[in-house]
Amino acid sequence: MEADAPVLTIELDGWEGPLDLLLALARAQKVDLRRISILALVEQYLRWIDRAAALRLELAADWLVMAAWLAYLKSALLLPREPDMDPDPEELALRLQLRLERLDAMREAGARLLARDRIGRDVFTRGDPEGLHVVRKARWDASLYELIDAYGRVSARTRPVLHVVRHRPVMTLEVAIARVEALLGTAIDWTVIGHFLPADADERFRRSALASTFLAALELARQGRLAIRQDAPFGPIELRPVA
Amino acid sequence: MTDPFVRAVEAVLFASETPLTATMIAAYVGNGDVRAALATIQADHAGRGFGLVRRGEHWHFETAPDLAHFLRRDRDESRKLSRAAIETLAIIAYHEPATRADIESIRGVQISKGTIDVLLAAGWIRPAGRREVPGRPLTYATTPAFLDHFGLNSRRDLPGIADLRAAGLLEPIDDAFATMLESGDDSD
Amino acid sequence: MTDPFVRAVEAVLFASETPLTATMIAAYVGNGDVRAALATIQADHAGRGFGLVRRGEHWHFETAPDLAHFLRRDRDESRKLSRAAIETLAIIAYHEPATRADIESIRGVQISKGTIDVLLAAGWIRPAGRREVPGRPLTYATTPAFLDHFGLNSRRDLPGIADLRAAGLLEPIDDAFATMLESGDDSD
Repeated sequence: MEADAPVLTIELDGWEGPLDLLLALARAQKVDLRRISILALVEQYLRWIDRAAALRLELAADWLVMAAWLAYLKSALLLPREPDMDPDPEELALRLQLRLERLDAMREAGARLLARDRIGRDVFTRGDPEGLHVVRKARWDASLYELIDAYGRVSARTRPVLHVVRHRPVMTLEVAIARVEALLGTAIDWTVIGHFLPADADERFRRSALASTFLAALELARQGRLAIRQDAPFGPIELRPVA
Repeated sequence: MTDPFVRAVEAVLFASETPLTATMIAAYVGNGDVRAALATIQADHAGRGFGLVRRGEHWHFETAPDLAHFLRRDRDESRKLSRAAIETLAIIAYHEPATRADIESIRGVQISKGTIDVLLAAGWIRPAGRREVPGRPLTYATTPAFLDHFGLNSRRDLPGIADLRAAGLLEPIDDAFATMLESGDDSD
Repeated sequence: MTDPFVRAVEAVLFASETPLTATMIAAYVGNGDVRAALATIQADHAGRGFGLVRRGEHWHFETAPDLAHFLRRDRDESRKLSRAAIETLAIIAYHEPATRADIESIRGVQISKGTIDVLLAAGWIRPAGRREVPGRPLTYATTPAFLDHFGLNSRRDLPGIADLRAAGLLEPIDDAFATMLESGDDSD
């Protein structure tokens, strides 16, 4: 086997990886891939790697990994077989052989595929076809809803905007002055401002009345007709007529 | 099986990207009576879907002229109208006849020529004469195809402003928002 | 005079720049038995310089293969495929759908991005969805243009595919191995 092993030139570019080289070596055995000698194959591969090393060729890692794996496989195949050896070396050898068969099958298939009558090489389509033409006709689509919705949108966008201020219950300053003047007549001593507000009015009206009444008190104080006091910040505001 | 020489001439003519003269064909197929082959091919294809045609000294295959209408087909493509187009259409429908200036003043933005063109092409609007004001602007109105498409008997079937308001279609976003706020604020 | 419908089908196929399916032809020629017309045209052109061929679902006219020597143009030979590309194409065609890992495990080397690209650009392969395994790798399959180019009626016509399948050479090694173990230890 060794004697008629072909002389393979050491040429890294020539092989697409270790499996490619292994397949070339296997085919060189000139037997059916299913009957190749895995041991002979391993020997050849390792010898090839040795020669590459001797020539100080840089070998990519995958070549060395394959070499290490094949060296292991070789020793496992040669050693007396232990029944519980895992993984089984025979199985590993068979797997390698299956891989080679598959690569070989696809290489063969690729070659046969390319050998077929191919368009542009062996058979030709019409050189100058008139061509078929598709005339695109736009069919516009819109629903009635979209139409009236659009009109609503446009109208809403451009309609003059009218602001309406809603009626709110308020007490005017004039009314407040009149009330405070009238009520001052009945009060003798300091009286909390809240007493001058209309009873049982709704909350918003009371707040308006409070503001107006306070302003009325300030106005009447300015006229010298009443006095205002507040003992502490945020304390009750009290009014008293000036005699 | 056709004569081998005739077959070769036929194949060369079929595969050629340009019309060929008898001399050019001979350069491909070698010795033989090219003219006789051309005559045979022409006769064989008479009345078929394509045939051999002579133009001056050049020969080529072409599809039969009377079948030209089969070589094209129309394809309907359903397309959505743009927002500008549907708004423009709506304005014309509600205000017809409307000029471009009318549409722009109602929409509040300029409209492109393309928008009107799309509606004209769709067959939904038509030019409806000129308005007798300075510049005599063209007016547009809707067409029967418009009524058809939208399932309307007449323009009077379009919902009026009051209907639109009732349907909530007249509320700009901030008005609707304000309504929501008020109703949440004081429910008196 | 040939039947008008047959003529129309013939003209459409003859004028088309790409292969057509029966459905595509019907879109041009309207109602009629397109398949029957195709069969008629195919029969009429048998033994001529060019004829109608079916590739997958697509039909087109092409020159007879035995006339290649009259027509072969050397410039087309310049676009040679790399060995990696040829093997990758074969692996995808015979195993489809196939992932990059499938290709790499058969070839024993990593596949460069450019190899897949060349095949995609030629229109011979297409992405064919992801495989539902960890990493969800993309798979590739061949296209109608692949069948066209290599003159295949279907993937069943791939050279030797039946033998390869029968020999178990198209199943992954693990599966093949499991089958072998089951069938007994008759490793000769």
